Amino acid sequence: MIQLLLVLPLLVPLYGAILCLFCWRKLQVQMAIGVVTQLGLLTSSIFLLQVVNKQGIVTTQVGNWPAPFGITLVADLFSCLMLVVSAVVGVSVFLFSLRGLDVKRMDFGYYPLLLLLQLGVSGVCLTGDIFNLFVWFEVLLICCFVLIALGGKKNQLEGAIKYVTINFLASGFLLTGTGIVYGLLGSLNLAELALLVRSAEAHPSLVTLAAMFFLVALGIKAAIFPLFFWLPASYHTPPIPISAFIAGLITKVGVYALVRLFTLVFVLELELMLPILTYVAGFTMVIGVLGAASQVDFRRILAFHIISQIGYMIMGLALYTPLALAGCIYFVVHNILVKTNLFLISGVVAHRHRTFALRKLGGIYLKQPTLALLFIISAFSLAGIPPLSGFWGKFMLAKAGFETGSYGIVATSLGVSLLTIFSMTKIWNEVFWKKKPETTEDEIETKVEKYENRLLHLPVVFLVLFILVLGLGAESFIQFTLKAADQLLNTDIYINAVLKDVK
Amino acid sequence: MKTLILAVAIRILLPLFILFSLYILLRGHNHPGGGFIGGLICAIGFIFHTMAHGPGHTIASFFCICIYVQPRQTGQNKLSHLLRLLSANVVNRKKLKGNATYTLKLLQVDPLFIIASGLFFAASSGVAGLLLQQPYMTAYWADFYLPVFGKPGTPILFDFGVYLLVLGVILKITFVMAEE
Amino acid sequence: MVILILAGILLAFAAPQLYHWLGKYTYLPFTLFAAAVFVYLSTYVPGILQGHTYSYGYTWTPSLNINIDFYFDGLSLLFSLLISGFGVLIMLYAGGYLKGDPLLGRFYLYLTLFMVAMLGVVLSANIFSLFIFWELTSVSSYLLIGYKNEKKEARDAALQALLVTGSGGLALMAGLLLLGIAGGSYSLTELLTRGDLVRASELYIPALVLVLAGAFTKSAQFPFHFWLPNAMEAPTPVSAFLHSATMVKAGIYLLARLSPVMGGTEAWQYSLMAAGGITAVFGVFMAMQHTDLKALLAYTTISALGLLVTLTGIGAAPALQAMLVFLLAHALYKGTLFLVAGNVDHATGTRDLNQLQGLGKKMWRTGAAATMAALSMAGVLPFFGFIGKELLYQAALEAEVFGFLLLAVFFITGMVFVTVAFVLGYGLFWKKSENTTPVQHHLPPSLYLPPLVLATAGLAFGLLPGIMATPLLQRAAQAVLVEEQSFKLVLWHGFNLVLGLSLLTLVAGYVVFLYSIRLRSFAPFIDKVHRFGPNYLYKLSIVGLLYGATRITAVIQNGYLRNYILVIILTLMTLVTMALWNGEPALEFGSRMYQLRDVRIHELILVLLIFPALAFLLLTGSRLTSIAIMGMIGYTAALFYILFGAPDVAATQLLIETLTVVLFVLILHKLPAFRKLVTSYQRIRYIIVSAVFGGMMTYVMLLVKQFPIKSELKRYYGENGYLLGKGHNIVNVILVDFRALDTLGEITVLAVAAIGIFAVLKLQLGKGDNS
Amino acid sequence: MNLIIPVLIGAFFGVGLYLILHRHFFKLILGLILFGLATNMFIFVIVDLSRGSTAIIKRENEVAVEPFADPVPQALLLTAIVIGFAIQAFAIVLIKRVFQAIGTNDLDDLDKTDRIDQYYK
Repeated sequence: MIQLLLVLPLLVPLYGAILCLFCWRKLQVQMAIGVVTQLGLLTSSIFLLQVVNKQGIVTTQVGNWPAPFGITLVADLFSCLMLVVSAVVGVSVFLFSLRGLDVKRMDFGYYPLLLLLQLGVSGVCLTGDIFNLFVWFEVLLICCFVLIALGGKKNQLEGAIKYVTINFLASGFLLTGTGIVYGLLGSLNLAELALLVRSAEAHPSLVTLAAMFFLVALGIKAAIFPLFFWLPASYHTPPIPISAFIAGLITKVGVYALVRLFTLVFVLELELMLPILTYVAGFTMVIGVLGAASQVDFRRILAFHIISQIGYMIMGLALYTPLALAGCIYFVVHNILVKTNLFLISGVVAHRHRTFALRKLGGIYLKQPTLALLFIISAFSLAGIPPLSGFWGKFMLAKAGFETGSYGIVATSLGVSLLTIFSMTKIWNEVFWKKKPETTEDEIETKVEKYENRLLHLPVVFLVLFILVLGLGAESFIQFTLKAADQLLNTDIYINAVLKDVK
Repeated sequence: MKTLILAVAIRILLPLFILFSLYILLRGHNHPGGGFIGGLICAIGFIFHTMAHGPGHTIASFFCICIYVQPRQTGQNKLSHLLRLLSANVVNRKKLKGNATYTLKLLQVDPLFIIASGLFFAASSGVAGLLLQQPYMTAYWADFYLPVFGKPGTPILFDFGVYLLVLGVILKITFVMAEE
Repeated sequence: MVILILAGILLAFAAPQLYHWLGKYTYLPFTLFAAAVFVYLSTYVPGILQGHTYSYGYTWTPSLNINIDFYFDGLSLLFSLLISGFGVLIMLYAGGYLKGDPLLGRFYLYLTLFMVAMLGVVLSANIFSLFIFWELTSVSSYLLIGYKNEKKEARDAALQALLVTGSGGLALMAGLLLLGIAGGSYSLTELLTRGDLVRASELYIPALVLVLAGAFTKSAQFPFHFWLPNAMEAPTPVSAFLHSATMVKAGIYLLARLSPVMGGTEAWQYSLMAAGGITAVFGVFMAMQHTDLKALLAYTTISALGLLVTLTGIGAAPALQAMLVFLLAHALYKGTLFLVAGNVDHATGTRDLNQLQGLGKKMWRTGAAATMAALSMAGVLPFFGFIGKELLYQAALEAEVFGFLLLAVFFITGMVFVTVAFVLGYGLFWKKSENTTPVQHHLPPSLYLPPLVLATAGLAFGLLPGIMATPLLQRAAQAVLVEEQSFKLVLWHGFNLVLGLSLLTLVAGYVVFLYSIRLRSFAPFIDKVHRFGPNYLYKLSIVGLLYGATRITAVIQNGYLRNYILVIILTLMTLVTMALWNGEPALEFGSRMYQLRDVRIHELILVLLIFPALAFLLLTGSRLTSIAIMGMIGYTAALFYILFGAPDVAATQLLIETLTVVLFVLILHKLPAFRKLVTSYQRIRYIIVSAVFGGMMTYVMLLVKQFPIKSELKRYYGENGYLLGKGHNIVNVILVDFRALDTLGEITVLAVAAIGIFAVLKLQLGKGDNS
Repeated sequence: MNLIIPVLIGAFFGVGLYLILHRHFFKLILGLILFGLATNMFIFVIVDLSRGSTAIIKRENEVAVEPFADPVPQALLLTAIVIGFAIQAFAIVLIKRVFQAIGTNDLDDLDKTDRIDQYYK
């Protein structure tokens, strides 16, 4: 049963994609397959989450080879949460793209690519093997490459070049890091590596050396300072469903991998790593939010904001207490939902007004009050206004920071959250409150377009519901994250769960 | 590069390429080789063919299936129509030549389908384990040897999937590039 | 209580729909709701008066110790009654004031949300549920100030208010966190008993500073006051409700609430007295300069808030009593005056004092309310304001420190209050003048009743202080001081020093009033000075922030891929250096020299071939040559793989290299010839970086190779490759069996690449095809 | 060899990086390929190299007899090579498309997506 549940998050999108490939020319069928797949993925991840919540960490040895020799799939609470959230985001992006994407792009494999991207995400979250992690990252990345370039418009291609080059280097470093780890420790299984690293024979400085390669490689993927350049260059170029999905999810997968590796394997010389991470977190926050403040394009503001929010997650990792890690996990989940939603909202706006430029937009407050409400909930949630979801993450991090006496980073994080409010209200001001400039032509809305617009609201409402639940009913979720953080820090649980057959 | 020599040579060489690639695929479990290399070799054969004859010709001669179709008659439901077509094409194919009620139709096999089936075989080779309450991709081997083929087992199926996929991928890329 | 709050939130979000249904009667459900809250809260009065306190707990987020707990004592009840009572009147008033406005539904949404949040602030027994409601008041205030959303001034003022109170809110959050750590609890009831513990903690001073920052921004203390006058962009009911009677007093409430916990130290006293004193004097000074009715009221409000903070800072019993009495009195008369200003604005279309005169005939009801409120403000005998002022002076006279200074502050503010009272209560309505301002329309009862009610309340409290005010205020003071209080408010204290001071204030105020026009001529000068005040600094910092952000971003995100890569590589090199710096196992090159001899001749030839190839690759200008060299390097790599026992890898490398070359040749004719794009300076820089990077990778490799690998994997695969994996070629067995999942991922990547190449080449959307 | 090959791979890394840092599209691709090759060889070389012996169990044996080459890096390497190839192929095509669409071969001309828009134009 568990063996099935653990591979379902991989098999469901994989088979969905295969079926979509078989039905290459029939878009309607692809859509139907997509819907079924997304719902299947969501259900199976929720089941898995329940099982893990009840039984603790579960594992399956792919190919039935005992632990360090085959590839192990491991699900703990953190990875399950990631799976569930990515499935939720997948459902909503999928709903959005049914009406929010041009047919030409769909004709060229949008749906199978989306599903394979989800396969990559599931793979990264579930794998318990360091090389397999690399492989799934590549699956996820090449899907991103193609999706970003899909359509071949000028700025898409420009963005894609930077994205591809920098991420190619990142993959190279990831591979190099894996090589060093294997060369030093002679194993690839994360649990066994965790054991070996803690043994007396490991050389701390060499393990840290490998950790640095992973820090840079995964840092590029997670868009931390000073490695984030590809993100603002590319995330705002593809059509909205694509940028919403990638922007919402992919950087956080990088954060996931960082958290996983730096709590499980690279735990030596923490007195060197944690200050580095703290500085990285601080700079990431500040530079990201400043970048967002400087932009005057709906999507670009959101894109730069991703970086700043990544800073908070790294801060959670850098503080390295259960509460801080719980805050980090909470932040990851919250941010995936909120960010995707904000991107989708920008898509709804642009669907009607055909632009993302702040100066050309306006007057939505009066014309589309529902959208305004949906936006302000998400925006204030991102800015961490209580009791919306962003607040809890911020609160947990700040509390953890004070408890460990890291006043500087807490002050930075609070200051950054003020600037977040500033740039979110900038969007609110310009897009919603401001009168629409008369220079731009008024959009003519046919009945069909009105209907389409309604449909586009659906996924946004869906995500806002999650955001509200996450904020108002924070308790059960915070318990989850605390438990997940506990699992992360008590590596013995993980090691025993994976290597139980060996001993 | 449409030279006569290559054009003639490739007509003879292509079957050899395909056979050789299958051989590489099957020996892969015991000797250097395997699905990936086999698929590449097979694809290289087709690449030569494309270079010699152009992608249109390659597609027409290897990636098209001729089927006989017949418009659906009134009162005939979809399934029985399909079954009828199937039987016409598979069982009675030879007799249909010149039959006026059937028309010939070319069905192009996009390399994407090869890719998809390759992925399908590779992914499905592991499902057997799941069905038998074992972890995904648990290997199952037959108890007997086949000549040439060796011992059949799910890993061979997996390798076959890889073979197909690589073939499809290279073909797809080649055709697209050649059409440019 | 939680039901009421939830009902309020539901009602708030139903507001737009209700407006849709009810039209101009929309005010009804909201007024009724506020009244219901008021009545509900009133039921607690008898119990509280007998000295009971009530607390209700609802668990919400116990893992973080954040719960929705309510605590009813004198202080919270006083505030909550004030809020809900005002709420009734404002809800009624807004219905008339904004009649026919298309956004009225949303207005009620925000207003109700605000009222609920405000009740939450004063009733919370958990400092973080207090904080959550506190932030909600900021947000709803933001939305209310920006109510006229198409006006730029309104939007800017809203943003300013949000940023100032928001930053205060963040400081408060940090402060409360520290307080929670110092006191070991988030529960207010527990913290109230742990004042000594908190004050002794080393976190006390930072916590104090942060909490004060929160309270001061909210209560518009100097130098954070500037948002409040700008916030007058909001519709008048909002100004009356939020920005004079309730929200700005949240800061005062917080200070009063925490005074048993954090108060009593010198830091507390001095900072409060200083901030409050400066604000009080500054406020009245600025008030004198303005002729806009609402600005005038806003600055006097700031001044009054300053007085309240000062009184809280003094901390002695008489001062706190005075604080509570003055707070109530101020709320009553300032609320009235704001509503009066709104009525004047509504009826005449202007708020400029210079254009307004002789309104008394047409708007006598409003005028009557204004006069009563003005009398209270001036502190004239039968009104409640008089008692407030008496107590104020009393508190100053009994203060332990700075008594004289305080007296001066109180006197100056009192004097200007009298002047303003004259301006509003007399000048506007009853002063004889030739040309009266035309009144465009008559006011409906919903507009004149609320100010009348408030003004009358001010009179009633003044006339019957013992019945109306004393008991509750007594309990409230008890809550602040944590000891039994018995004070009695009486209207008449007899002839004493305080009365003399009161009279003197009145006279002085009248004199100032007579010369007020002349005093106002200072305004341009003051304006000039004030232009460089905090408001200017705020604008400067916003502009500076935007400018700085743009500059920094333009430098960091400069669009040049090579710079990005350079930064990434340098980061990696720095990090690796940090990891290896002083690290224990360093490279022992000397002892491994013998390995140099371990080279076979054909290997050496291969190596020696590659170096010139690399050099040639760098130097060549021909594309075809470079492709050929690339191919050659690839094939050499394949040879290496064969030499070191990896035939599968070699075959794959060989085939892939071939394919790459083919691919290259296919696209080669599409790309133009090389151009020299890099300057020689850049070239040198790149060469250095590349050489160091290459060297670093070599070093890393040698360092790692220094330790023999102890791989269990190799042994296991060697033993079981055939027995369990049924294959002689271990590599293949690993690929299709041991680690088949990797291969599955790998072929997925291939498939996606094929789709990608297909899509990129075939799908070329033009400008017109937008999503 | 254990000393010389790392130097060689270091050279690959260095030259690859140097080519990537150039602004020309073509050199960028060359650099990427070389960089990929370097990382691949890195994995292969990081363990002990063994001459002449492969990771194939001899017909007559049931288990592999030392010395045999470590099969793990080889398997990893195969996966990495294929993945690298897929990405390189995509990159090559992408760069060709960029050149077609934008008409430049200078990477410095591609700074439009990073440029901050002016609010008022």
